[in-house]
Amino acid sequence: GGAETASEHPAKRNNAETLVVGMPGDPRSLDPHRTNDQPSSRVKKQIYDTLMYQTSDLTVTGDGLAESYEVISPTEFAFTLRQGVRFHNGEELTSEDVKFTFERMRELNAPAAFLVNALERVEIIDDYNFVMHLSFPFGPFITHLAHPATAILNKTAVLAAGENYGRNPVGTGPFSFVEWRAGDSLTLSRYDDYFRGPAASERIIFRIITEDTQRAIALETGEVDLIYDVGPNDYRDLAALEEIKGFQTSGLTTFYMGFNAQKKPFDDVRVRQAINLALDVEAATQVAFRGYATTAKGPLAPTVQFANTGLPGYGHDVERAKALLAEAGYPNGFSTSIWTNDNPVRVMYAEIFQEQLRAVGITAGIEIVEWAPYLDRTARGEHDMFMLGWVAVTGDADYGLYSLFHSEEFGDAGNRTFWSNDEVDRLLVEGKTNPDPAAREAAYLRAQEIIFEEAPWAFLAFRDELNATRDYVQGFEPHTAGHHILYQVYNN
Amino acid sequence: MYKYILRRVLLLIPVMLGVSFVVFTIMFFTPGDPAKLLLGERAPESEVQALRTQMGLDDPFAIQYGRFLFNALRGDLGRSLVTRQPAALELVNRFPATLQLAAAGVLVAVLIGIPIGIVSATRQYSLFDTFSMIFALIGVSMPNFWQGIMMVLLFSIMLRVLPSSGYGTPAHLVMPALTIGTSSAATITRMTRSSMLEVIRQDYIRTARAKGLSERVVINRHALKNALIPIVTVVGLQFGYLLGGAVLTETIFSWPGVGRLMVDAIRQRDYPVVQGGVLLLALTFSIVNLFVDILYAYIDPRIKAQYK
Amino acid sequence: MLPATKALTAHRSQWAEVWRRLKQNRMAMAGLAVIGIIIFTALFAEVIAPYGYREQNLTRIADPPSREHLLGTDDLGRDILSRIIFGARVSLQVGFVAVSIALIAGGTLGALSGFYGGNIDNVVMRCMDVLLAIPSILLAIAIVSAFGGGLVNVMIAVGISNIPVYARIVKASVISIKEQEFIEAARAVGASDFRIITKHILPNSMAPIIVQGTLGVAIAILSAAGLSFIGLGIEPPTPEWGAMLSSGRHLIRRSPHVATFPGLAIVITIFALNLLGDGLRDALDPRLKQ
Amino acid sequence: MSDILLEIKNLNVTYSTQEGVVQAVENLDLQLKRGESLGLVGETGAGKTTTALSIMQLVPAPPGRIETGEIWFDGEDLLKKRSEEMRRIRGNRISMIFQDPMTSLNPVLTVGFQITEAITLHQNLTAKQAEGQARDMLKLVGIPEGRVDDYPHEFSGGMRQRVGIAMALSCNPRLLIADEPTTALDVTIQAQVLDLMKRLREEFGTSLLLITHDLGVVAEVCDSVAIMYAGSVVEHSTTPRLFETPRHPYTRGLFNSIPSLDEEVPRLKPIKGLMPDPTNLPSGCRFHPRCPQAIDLCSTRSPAHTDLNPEHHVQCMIYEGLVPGPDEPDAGKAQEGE
Amino acid sequence: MDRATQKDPILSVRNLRQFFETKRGTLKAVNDISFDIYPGETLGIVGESGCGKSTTGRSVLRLVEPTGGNVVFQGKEVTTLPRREIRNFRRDAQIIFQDPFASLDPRMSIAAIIAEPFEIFNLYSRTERIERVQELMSLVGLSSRLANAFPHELDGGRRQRVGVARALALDPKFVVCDEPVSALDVSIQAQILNLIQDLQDRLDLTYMFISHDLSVVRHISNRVAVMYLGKIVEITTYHKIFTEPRHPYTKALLSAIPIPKVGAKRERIILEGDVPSPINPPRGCIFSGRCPFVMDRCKEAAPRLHETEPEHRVACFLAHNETDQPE
Ligand SMILES: Nc1ncnc2c1ncn2[C@@H]1O[C@H](COP(=O)(O)OP(=O)(O)OP(=O)(O)O)[C@@H](O)[C@H]1O
Ligand SMILES: Nc1ncnc2c1ncn2[C@@H]1O[C@H](COP(=O)(O)OP(=O)(O)OP(=O)(O)O)[C@@H](O)[C@H]1O
Ligand SMILES: [Mg+2]
Ligand SMILES: [Mg+2]
Repeated sequence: GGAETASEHPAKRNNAETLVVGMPGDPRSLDPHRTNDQPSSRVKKQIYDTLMYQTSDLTVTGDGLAESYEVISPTEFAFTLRQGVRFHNGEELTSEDVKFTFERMRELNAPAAFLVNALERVEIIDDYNFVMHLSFPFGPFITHLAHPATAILNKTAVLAAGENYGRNPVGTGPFSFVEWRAGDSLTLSRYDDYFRGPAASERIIFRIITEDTQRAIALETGEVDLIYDVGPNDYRDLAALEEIKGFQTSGLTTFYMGFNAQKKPFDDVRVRQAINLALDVEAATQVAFRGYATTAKGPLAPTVQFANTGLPGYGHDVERAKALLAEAGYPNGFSTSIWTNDNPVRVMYAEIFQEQLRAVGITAGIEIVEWAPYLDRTARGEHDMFMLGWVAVTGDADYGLYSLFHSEEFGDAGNRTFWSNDEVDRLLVEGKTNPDPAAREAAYLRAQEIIFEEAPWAFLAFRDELNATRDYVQGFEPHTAGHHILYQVYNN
Repeated sequence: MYKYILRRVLLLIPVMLGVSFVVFTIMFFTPGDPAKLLLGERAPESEVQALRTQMGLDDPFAIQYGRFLFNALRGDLGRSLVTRQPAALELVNRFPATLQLAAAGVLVAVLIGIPIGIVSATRQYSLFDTFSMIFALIGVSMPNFWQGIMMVLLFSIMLRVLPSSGYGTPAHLVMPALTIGTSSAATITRMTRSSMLEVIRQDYIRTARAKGLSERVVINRHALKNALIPIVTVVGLQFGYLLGGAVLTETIFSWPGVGRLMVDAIRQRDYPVVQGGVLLLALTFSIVNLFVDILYAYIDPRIKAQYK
Repeated sequence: MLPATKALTAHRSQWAEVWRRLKQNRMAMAGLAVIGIIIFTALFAEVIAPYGYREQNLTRIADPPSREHLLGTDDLGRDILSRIIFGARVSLQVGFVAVSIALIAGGTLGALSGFYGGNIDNVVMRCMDVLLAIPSILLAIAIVSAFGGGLVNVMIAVGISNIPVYARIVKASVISIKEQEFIEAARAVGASDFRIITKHILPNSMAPIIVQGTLGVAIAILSAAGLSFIGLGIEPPTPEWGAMLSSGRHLIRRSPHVATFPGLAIVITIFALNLLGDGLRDALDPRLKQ
Repeated sequence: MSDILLEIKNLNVTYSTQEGVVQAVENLDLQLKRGESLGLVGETGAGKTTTALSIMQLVPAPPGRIETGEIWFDGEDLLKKRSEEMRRIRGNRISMIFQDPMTSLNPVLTVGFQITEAITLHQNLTAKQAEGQARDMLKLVGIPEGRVDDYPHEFSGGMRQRVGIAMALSCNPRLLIADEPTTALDVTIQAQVLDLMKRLREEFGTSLLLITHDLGVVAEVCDSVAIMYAGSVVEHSTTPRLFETPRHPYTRGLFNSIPSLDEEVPRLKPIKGLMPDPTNLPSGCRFHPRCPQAIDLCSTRSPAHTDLNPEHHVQCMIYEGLVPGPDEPDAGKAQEGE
Repeated sequence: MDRATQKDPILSVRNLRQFFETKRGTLKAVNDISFDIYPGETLGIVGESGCGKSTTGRSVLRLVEPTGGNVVFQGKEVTTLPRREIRNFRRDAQIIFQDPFASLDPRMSIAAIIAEPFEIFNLYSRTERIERVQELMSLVGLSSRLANAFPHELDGGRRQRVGVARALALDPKFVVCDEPVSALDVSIQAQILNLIQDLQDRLDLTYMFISHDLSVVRHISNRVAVMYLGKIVEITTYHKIFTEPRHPYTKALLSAIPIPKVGAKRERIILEGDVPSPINPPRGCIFSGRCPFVMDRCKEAAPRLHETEPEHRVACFLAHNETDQPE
């Protein structure tokens, strides 16, 4: 039934049937081919299923819509669909839907299409069997099929809704879409014919509460049962409360300060290393994240597959930094600027670094640029140093390295440092295309060593994911990439 | 009178054209490429370019503006670049919340402002006058977002009587309405007070007293109605201001209003929503003011005579 | 020296009278005193502030008020008192410059349209209607988005969005003054339009302008703070009160002082400006004279 | 029942302003007989309006304050009345018409309502009856009764003043105070209104206190005249007597200041100087700085009341025999310096 | 009073019209009036409020642009003067305003107000200006210590003296006095009237003296024009207007004035109704709606301003000869 809606929930609640989730951002669209933003993904995760299933700790299992798959060749995968899976509109899932989904994804130029751009075509064998043909061998292909952006859509429903599909999603997931009040809340209700069995809660209401503090307060007062992305300051306060359960987990996000490696003086590796040494990243991270982060020693968070955890890190050494600068010809430092968008954490880092760089004679102005022009202008290389983060959403090193460091990916594609290294280029391609995990690992470890040495970035931090629930909430297990699975979650 | 209303309604057309032009111009010069935002950071340049061409973003200003106007006149504001929904629908979804908040805010402001204004005018320089002005001024002096946070601390956390954020029930409306209402209250108090002081000095008030009317009747029947014109004006202006100016309050309380949508749209370069939204707010503002002008005529027969 | 000498040139006016009346308004004088103190601290911030506004101490984040840090420290371990003192400079500057921009542009437009009426008036006022119909905070946000943040742009944005207010006020007062006999008297002795506007009309329309200006400074400070809240404000580490408040809002539960003191600084300043503005309104308006 | 309707004794009214305390009315004595019309004449700031407002007890307070005095009306001291009692007298037994017809009617209420309001307040009439009476009153002052539902702005100045008269007379008051009722009107309209007032007064038997600065109006309308200067009545007599034999130097000066319609005077002989500063009145006789007969004594001693005869009172030391009188009736230098 | 009729007029007004466009239609404030003023004389203009007296004065001085007609001042056409020459015209023709409170800029000191014309015309050196201001102030009877005072510190009589001094600063030959005493009390009014008269004798001025008060006009004028609803209805010498008024309106006006004499019994003519609106003036004779002697023809045609005898012109059929043709 859909009579009860978001607006009717009382201020204080412990409603066993309805799980209320506080979320910082408004989803943009529930059409996976239209957007690939985190808030949307978090909802889509409950409505749709993917061919492959990824557990909360990013292990990819064969537990998805595909019952099994078989590697025919590095570029050919044969899949068998689970039988009897029904979409929320009652239709049964068939190969046709799969084919339709991936074709539409390409056609619409979906923001996440790059995930499967190796896919050339889907060949239907019968209703439950199809073969995926790749145009080149692509290591993380199977992993990518677990990403919510590659969820399988229902052809009929999509064609029927047309442009408005984003507000009328139909999936095979544990919850079906009920209502969306833009800017306020989004309601899902349990899909009783879910192929894994009905979900634990009858209803989920996502409430959009943009302010961190307000979200925390809503949890504290019991207006919501579960909140995502708790602010570090609030987390400390909440964790102290008895009726709140906090979840602090390692995430996939890397924070870094990039250098424009083609611009003086950052074209000199000594300058880049000197800055890495001049910064007290440890202290800054402690302040910026209130301790809810790990100081980065390399480009990949330890949770990412093939992360090189053996890198030594630069440490804080002002004297060496000065020496290096002198060696590079800047004994008295120089003037430069740090760009950032208005993300408070990045601004904080920038402010701290501004002070720390002063100690080695570098005068850095801070320039805050709005997000859209920030991306544009850093892509054009107008900057000196810039603050940015990267989420290796798939949990795979390819995602976490290729577009950031490969020389083909200059500018918009992701490499805003314009740093290039032939060997790294080669290693990244190797890692991307070699289906052999061991070979991939070797390539990525080496690549990370070089990146560390060459320092196109100042490596800053890997942010912890902070989530919290009321104590009566059962079954919540944070997903490393943030697409928390609510199938098993319920109010006790 | 009807002719006057008609003329005023027709006058809205150039104003709306002007509004669309201003907004279009500002957005035109705003850096940030919607095509790129749409396709995501990773889209190849060629695709971005193709989309730009398809969206007509490379056309000269005049052509783009002309196209926008042409479509807008047919009631088509385009689709949101972010959500792919028709921009008009996005706005219509958010509009009730905005209206609700603005109306409640104005109500709060009026309920606080007018009585205080009247009493402090009739007791000019009394202790009550002083204190109520201080009270009203504190309301206007507090930055909305700060006041909002403080109220949440008080009402949601300490007293636990009101929901801290959200939209839907009357209880949800209380704090946002108080937050914006108190900042408008001072303006209304001020206007009521000075308008009443002005009216109380008038000869006809002396005439009313000379008839032997009680002070209450003199104030309520004779003074207030005359003082109402400038008050109604500021109330109208405040309402207009609250329509789009409640951005910060909406943010604090996660209020799903147009203001917040607009800020997001501006920042995401969601041109259709920005243009449509500003047009909607401007139109509402103008209509409210038109309404105020018509109200004048009902309050003041002299003005009605002018419209004839 | 003949007594007329001074008077011939010095257009001293009834400001003395206004000042006398203002002096009797205790609330307004309190407001003026507070503004005076704030301006003073802003001017001599380097001398008065106990610390530099950018001096960080990463080991003392969000410390509560103590003897070393009278108002505590902020999220980067900077002395809040010092930042408030330096911030007065920024906030007042934003307020006054934004109002000046609005006043000069709006005032000129209002004066022209009030004085000449007719088509000039029509065109100017329709343009003002347009600007007025666009919610000013959104206009400011859009302008800052288009031209970037930073002190100068914020001031311009807040200024532009307030132009119609001043245009209307100046127009209204120009119209009422234009009708007065002394304008005709000036014309009768051969004064040019320019002389009439600059020597007679503008000086006489100062009263409502000054009042609105005073209140406008308050509004501009709040607007700039609002922009900071949205993240479109002035670059760090420049201590702008709104930005300080907004960055402290995450600490409101455990370290409320970080947001509270800058908030109080705004409240006190706006309050004082309002008191002064109200007082000026009373002092300048002879009809309100008791 | 005495034939004196209104008697003001030793009235003192002050306003405290930022410039200082204004002695608006000072030791004022005044009598008005039943059925009589008394003209109160004086220049701007003499205190005429204040006197009238004191009778009505509508002196704006603050800043105004009735310091001392008695105002006897129909055997009762009005100054001893509670405000509620006074309200019942206002608009009922005493009513008032104000100077400016353009501003003394409420612009947002119909004239009918404004008249009816006073009637229903003071008389036990149903709304219907009251409205009927309002229509009658309008007819009486020469306004078509069909215009009861019109608003003041739809009337001309003269008509508005008639509405004011209708309103004032609607409860058949004992005393009508008219504060410069025709000053704002054109002469031809003034003639109409004065004519109407005279007629109605006779019809209703109302006593009239007519405040004016126009001696011509007084001559036409009033039975007796009181001349006010700087807050006090300096001369009071029947109209014919005062016009024929003005005694106080100020009264004489007034007559000399007026250009005449039927006599040719090449030059006027104005009173020298200006009205005194009300916050800083001259000592002794308030008029002495402008008085052609003044001697040193005038600046030190205040003149007392002198009854020249039962109907003619004057406050001047000439008539106390302390100061030599004028050889020629008029003296006064023309062009005033400074 | 011995006006030299043989002299050429200093100011000659012909068919002057001044219309204003208002929301309700064209307001004919001054509708086709003609008159002459001769050097050294005072022409009084009387009429009720709104009849166009001030407008006449203002359009004669081109403070408003006349809608039609001619104004010739000292042989020069004023209505077509180019902008620059208007300034020179202003040196010869000045105005004193009715309201001494509104006609002085409240933000200027007395000396600055009086010296403003010098500043505009760039006359005199600094010291000369100061001297000249002192001179003017003593001329109008203002103590020199008031030079630094501001208008609000002065009473009405003194303010009006400042207005007079300003008008005289440029040594004009012709001054329009627009109700210069109507805002003043009688005793002050008499002082100012005397001043205005004395100045005329000393400086050889010509006045156009506007007032609604017939006794004032009579006192000060050589000739008097009576206006009604934008037209002159009667114009003659001061003597005749009181002894033998010919126009019914003039008669009514005279009879309406209360005379400060007890028992001054006159035959009173009380006019009915109000002055009609100058937007919709009555057809025919403008006075026909209120005229006690109205005839049928008055409602059809408007009588011309016709010379009934030397120095006396009247716009009324009753005063005209039978042969007179309506215009
Ligand atoms: N509300 C007030 N506050 C202060 N002073 C006042 C007030 N009302 C009157 N006065 C002063 O009291 C004195 C007498 O004023 P009042 O109005 O009684 O004079 P008036 O004879 O009626 O003059 P007018 O002819 O101008 O009406 C004046 O000096 C005036 O300035
Ligand atoms: N600038 C103007 N615009 C429109 N109408 C005007 C203007 N100036 C004067 N009038 C109108 O012209 C008519 C004549 O006005 P004018 O001021 O000349 O009259 P007046 O005889 O001087 O009256 P008063 O005695 O009141 O000064 C009036 O109806 C007035 O309303
Ligand atoms: Mg009075
Ligand atoms: Mg006039």
